[in-house]
Amino acid sequence: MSILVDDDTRVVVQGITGGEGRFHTEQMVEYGTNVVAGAVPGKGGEKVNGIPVYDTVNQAVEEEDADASVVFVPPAFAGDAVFEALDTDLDLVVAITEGIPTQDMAKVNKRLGEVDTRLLGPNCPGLITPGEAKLGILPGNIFEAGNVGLVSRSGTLTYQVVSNLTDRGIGQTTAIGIGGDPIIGTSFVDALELFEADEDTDAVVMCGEIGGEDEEQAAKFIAENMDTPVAGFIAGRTAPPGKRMGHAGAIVSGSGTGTADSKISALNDAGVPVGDTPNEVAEYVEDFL
Amino acid sequence: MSILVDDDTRVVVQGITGGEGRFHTEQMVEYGTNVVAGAVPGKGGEKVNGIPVYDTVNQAVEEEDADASVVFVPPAFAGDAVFEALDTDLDLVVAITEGIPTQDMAKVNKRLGEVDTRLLGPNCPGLITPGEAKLGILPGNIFEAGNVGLVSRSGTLTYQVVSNLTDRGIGQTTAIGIGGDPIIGTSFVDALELFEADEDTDAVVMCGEIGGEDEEQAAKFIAENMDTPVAGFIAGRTAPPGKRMGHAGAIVSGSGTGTADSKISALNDAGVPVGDTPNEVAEYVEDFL
Amino acid sequence: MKLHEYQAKDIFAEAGIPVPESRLATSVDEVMEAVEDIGYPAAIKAQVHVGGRGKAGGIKIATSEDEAREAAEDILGMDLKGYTVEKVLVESGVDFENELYVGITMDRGEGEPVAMVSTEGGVDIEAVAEETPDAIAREHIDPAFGLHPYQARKVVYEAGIPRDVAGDVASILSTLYDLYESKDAADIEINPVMITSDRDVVAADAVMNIDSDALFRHPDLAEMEDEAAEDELERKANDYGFDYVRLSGNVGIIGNGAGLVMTTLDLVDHYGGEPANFLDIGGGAKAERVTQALDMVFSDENVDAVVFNIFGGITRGDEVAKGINEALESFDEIPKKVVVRLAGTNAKEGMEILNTDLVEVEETLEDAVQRAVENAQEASQ
Amino acid sequence: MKLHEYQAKDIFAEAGIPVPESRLATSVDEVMEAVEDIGYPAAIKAQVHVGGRGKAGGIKIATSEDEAREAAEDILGMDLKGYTVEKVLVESGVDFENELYVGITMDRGEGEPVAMVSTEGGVDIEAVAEETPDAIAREHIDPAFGLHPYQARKVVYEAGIPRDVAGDVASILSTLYDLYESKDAADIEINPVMITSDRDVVAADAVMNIDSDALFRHPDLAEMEDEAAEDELERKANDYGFDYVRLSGNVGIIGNGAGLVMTTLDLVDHYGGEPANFLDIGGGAKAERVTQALDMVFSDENVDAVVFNIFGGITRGDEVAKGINEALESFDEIPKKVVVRLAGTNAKEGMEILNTDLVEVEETLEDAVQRAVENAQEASQ
Repeated sequence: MSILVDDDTRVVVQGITGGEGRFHTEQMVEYGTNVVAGAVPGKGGEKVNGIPVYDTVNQAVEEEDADASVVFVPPAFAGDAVFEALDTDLDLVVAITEGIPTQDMAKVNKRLGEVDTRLLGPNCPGLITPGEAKLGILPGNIFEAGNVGLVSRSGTLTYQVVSNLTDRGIGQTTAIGIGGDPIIGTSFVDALELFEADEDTDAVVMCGEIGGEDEEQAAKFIAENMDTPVAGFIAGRTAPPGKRMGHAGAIVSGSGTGTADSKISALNDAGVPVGDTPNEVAEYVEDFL
Repeated sequence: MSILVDDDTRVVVQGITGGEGRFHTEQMVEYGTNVVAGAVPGKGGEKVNGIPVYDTVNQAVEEEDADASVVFVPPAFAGDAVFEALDTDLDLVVAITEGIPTQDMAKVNKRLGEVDTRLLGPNCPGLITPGEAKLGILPGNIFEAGNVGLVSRSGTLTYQVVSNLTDRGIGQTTAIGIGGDPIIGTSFVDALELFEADEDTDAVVMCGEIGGEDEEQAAKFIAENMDTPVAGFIAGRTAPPGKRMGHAGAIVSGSGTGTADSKISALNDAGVPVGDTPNEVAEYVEDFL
Repeated sequence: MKLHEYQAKDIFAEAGIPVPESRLATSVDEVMEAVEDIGYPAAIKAQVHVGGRGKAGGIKIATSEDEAREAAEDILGMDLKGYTVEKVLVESGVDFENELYVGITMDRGEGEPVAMVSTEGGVDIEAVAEETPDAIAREHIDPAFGLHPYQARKVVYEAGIPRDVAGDVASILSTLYDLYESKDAADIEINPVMITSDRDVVAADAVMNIDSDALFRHPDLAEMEDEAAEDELERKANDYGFDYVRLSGNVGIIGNGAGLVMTTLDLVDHYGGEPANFLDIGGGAKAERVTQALDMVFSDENVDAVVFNIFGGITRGDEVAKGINEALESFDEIPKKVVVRLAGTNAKEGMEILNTDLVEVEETLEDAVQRAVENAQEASQ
Repeated sequence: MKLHEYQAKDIFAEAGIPVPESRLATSVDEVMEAVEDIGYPAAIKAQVHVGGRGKAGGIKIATSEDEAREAAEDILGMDLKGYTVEKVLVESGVDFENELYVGITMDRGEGEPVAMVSTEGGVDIEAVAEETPDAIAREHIDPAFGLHPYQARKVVYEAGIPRDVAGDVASILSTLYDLYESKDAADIEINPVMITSDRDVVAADAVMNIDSDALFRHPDLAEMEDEAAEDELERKANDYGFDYVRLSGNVGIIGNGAGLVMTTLDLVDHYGGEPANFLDIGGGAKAERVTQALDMVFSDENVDAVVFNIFGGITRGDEVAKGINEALESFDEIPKKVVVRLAGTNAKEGMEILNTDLVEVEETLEDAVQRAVENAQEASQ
């Protein structure tokens, strides 16, 4: 079992004719993902890797009965592409694109409150249900099917933790990168809720980082609503206050919230052990199982 | 009994310091309406007729625990005033103002879908529960408490029909002018639904006019959902096609819908007798009771 | 408020929508100068607020000097559905392969704007809408967000616009929406958008109506208002700011509130009379407005009798009565019999003030209308 | 991307927000010319991207020629928290009665902008926010509708702004939101808005940071970017377009992805070392980027050893390995020991390509970091 995607998920790739879109479509198909269509304005009627391309997402969804889309559209047009995807019957939209202007995302965020479609990202690696489907850019070969859910704000950190798990023979139900931007569609809490409801997920790993208060909210959610055990990791313990490190999330304001300490102690208070190294997180998970 | 307003309703008047606002506040108070506050930016702390004025609707609602507002703000600022009222805990906002730009109202309409507050109008005479309260500009003296609900797109036509009813000794539970603008907050169907649910309303009069399809929709609603008998009137039978007569609603497109004939036959098909004169409508109502 | 084609095209061109080269001309000489600049073929197009100008002979294509002169002489000064043509637009003829329709208007049922695109341009789009509604693709626009670029593309592809010009047409549609919103348009449309043999897109016509209620935000557009109306009386009503429509009968009608005035018309008809006009003096009318309204109906030579029907809400019966008295006292002899019916706010006070030497008074609407119809019948005999 | 006060004030002034008269000066002579025009008192204000300029001595008020010259000499060329002052704004001194705060920023928790107004202007607003949060009135803004006029009034009245200037302050706030939206600002604020003895409102300071991701929409603003950074290495990182932060340790760190690089820093600390920097080469880095990244850490004289940690998703291990080889082959002697750890996409291919004469290779993150920490300890002895 898994959450959000499996081998039945029918996927549209928005921006399939671009370099990234084309490369990762190949990778996704190779992994076994059921990519049924592409959508690129003006490219309707073409084919990429034998996959039919449509001018609009709507056409792609209607003609190919798609459930989810992955957005590889350049940042200047990505906000519009996400809006387009939200204006269809898709269940899930995964926005990989990095660098979407924040105010574009604020408008997308408003729209999300009006529709039933879920957005993952932007500026995220996507998600994978090992052995079934991956939507995004995660390197499929490091994942293995299993019983641990994983949710993370950072792409490469996810891979690191997954490889520590896989090395110990611990597989994953689904791994989700929620993205590190200021405004994202799916939060830690959203993902944890899904894992809690998934019968096959026996433990969850949550990789947070400094900045924002999402980890603190997640800790609250875990304490109040979760039976499934959770192990945590927080990146940025040594980041000096006031310095912006990479994506917008990773900034410490200098005040009490958003620091590594506040996140770690919130998680500990919720009964979540937080590893000092990614490997230590894998050890905690091993102990859970 | 009544719908929407009664003598407990606590009313804020937006634009209370203007000529219209001041005059009609006096009239409303004289009628017995419980006007508890005014709201005019920059006039906070003043009093009109002994009624305290606040700078914002929010302050007025919080300080005076108001339930409803009446908007007498000039058209250039009225859209903003309605937005302001919708951003509070008010149950009902009555917009009297005529001439609000249509695109301002389209935005208000979008907002209405996001809040629980009901809007009546704009460009409407308001509503009255005879003997209890009136919110708007209707001449109180022609109404009488009773058991007939009245809903109308036109102000003065409402008064005409009411006087025909009152002359026959038939009083009203509540009379509502929904306004003749292209975009309004409360439709015929909304008002009919409220009257149908009101135990004390034994019959309803609905005064429509040419243009739009609201009367056709109302006919459908009546046929499907109403036990309370309804009598109708449609103004504009003799209006030549393509001519705009007064407010935006009153235009016949020349096509099949929106004409007096299409409305009258839709109503007749729904079992609603439609009078040739306002007096005939009153006769139908007399027969119902 | 309607803009002329040439005014709308100026606005479109400034916003970046391609339009043909053109000049405005008010005389045959100016037309000839313009065609000399622009070359042949040239279209000579009457600038009047009338639909179906082409069919009515208001648009001619000239391929030579003689034809241009003939067209200019024919069109300038002609009567087009009641309007005298005083201006023509002289425009470079476009060599086109396809004609499309794009437009945006308010869908009052939904309370939001709707964009419409069709490959059936260059014809009466309302006829298309009625006969083959599927030939027009529609996309509703959330007024808070505006028209998203993807929506412009979506409706263009749905309409079946050829792929090689789809991007250009979508871009025109986006610009139209920007104008629709920024200029408070009620309707905005291009019919046709022409696709040339070079696969360029050109706005061959331009319709733009502005929401009159929003003109206060657009003084530049308000200045463009051309009050040339079908009828001198309607022009006068414009000056006075009345909602007025002239009709063919002989019973003059004055009232307050569109619904009540329409009802009065209906009753005139019901009692066997024929309405001469619709005249709504609006809410809160004071004495002066009443005088102006009486001036309007008395100026209409078709009118044989008048019914004055006021039900006061904002409008006060005593003010109306004062106005009626003032207006009528200025006459040596009252030109047409006036029946007055006052009800509602201060109606009693009004009735007391009314000079019954000058007017007839009735208490009910039905009686007032019947009496006016009788008066008209007597006067016309 | 940060704008200087003088740049933000130009934008504010153009949008109609009142600002004091001012001139930009880059020399003492220019300052003296400016004060002659502007008169006394005049404020001489360092234009550097540093908060708390006033306390740090970067702002002085001159009431005479002597004071102006002294201030100019003091401030121009001074070092302000690591930045050299090259420009000053010479501004007419405002005689004020009150100082207010107004600002707009993105509330990431809510995913929408928030407007903030306080009567406690002229001080560190973040301290106010922490100590007396109720002293700041807040109003969230629906990004689809923008800031409604009533909201500007509401937050201004809630903040307790004196009624006689409330309308003016609300109007400034509305203009600020227009700028926030139209210029894709990340933050925009005026601290303080001064109320003069004539009860005029004036923007005495101006802060405007632009969302770097949106600069493609604003080429005019992109041109204003002042790359004056604290540190030569950070300037270099800007040129290369890296996310780079210089720290105080001696272990140079290169990695891909902010989370993983931060984790590498944390592990360096965990194993007893001290990180010299944060350097994220981003997703999909090719050989050239890797060379630039190595150039960065080698240029840092504090660095004694380097750890290179790549977990490939988009980034391909073989490309990274190629870059490492190329960069290191150009040296006669490798300046600092480099430990490389490659994992993920094409990691195997990368490991095979790597020239192990030039670098040390480790398979796990923990081992790689530990080895680099040891290398650094050895090198620094």
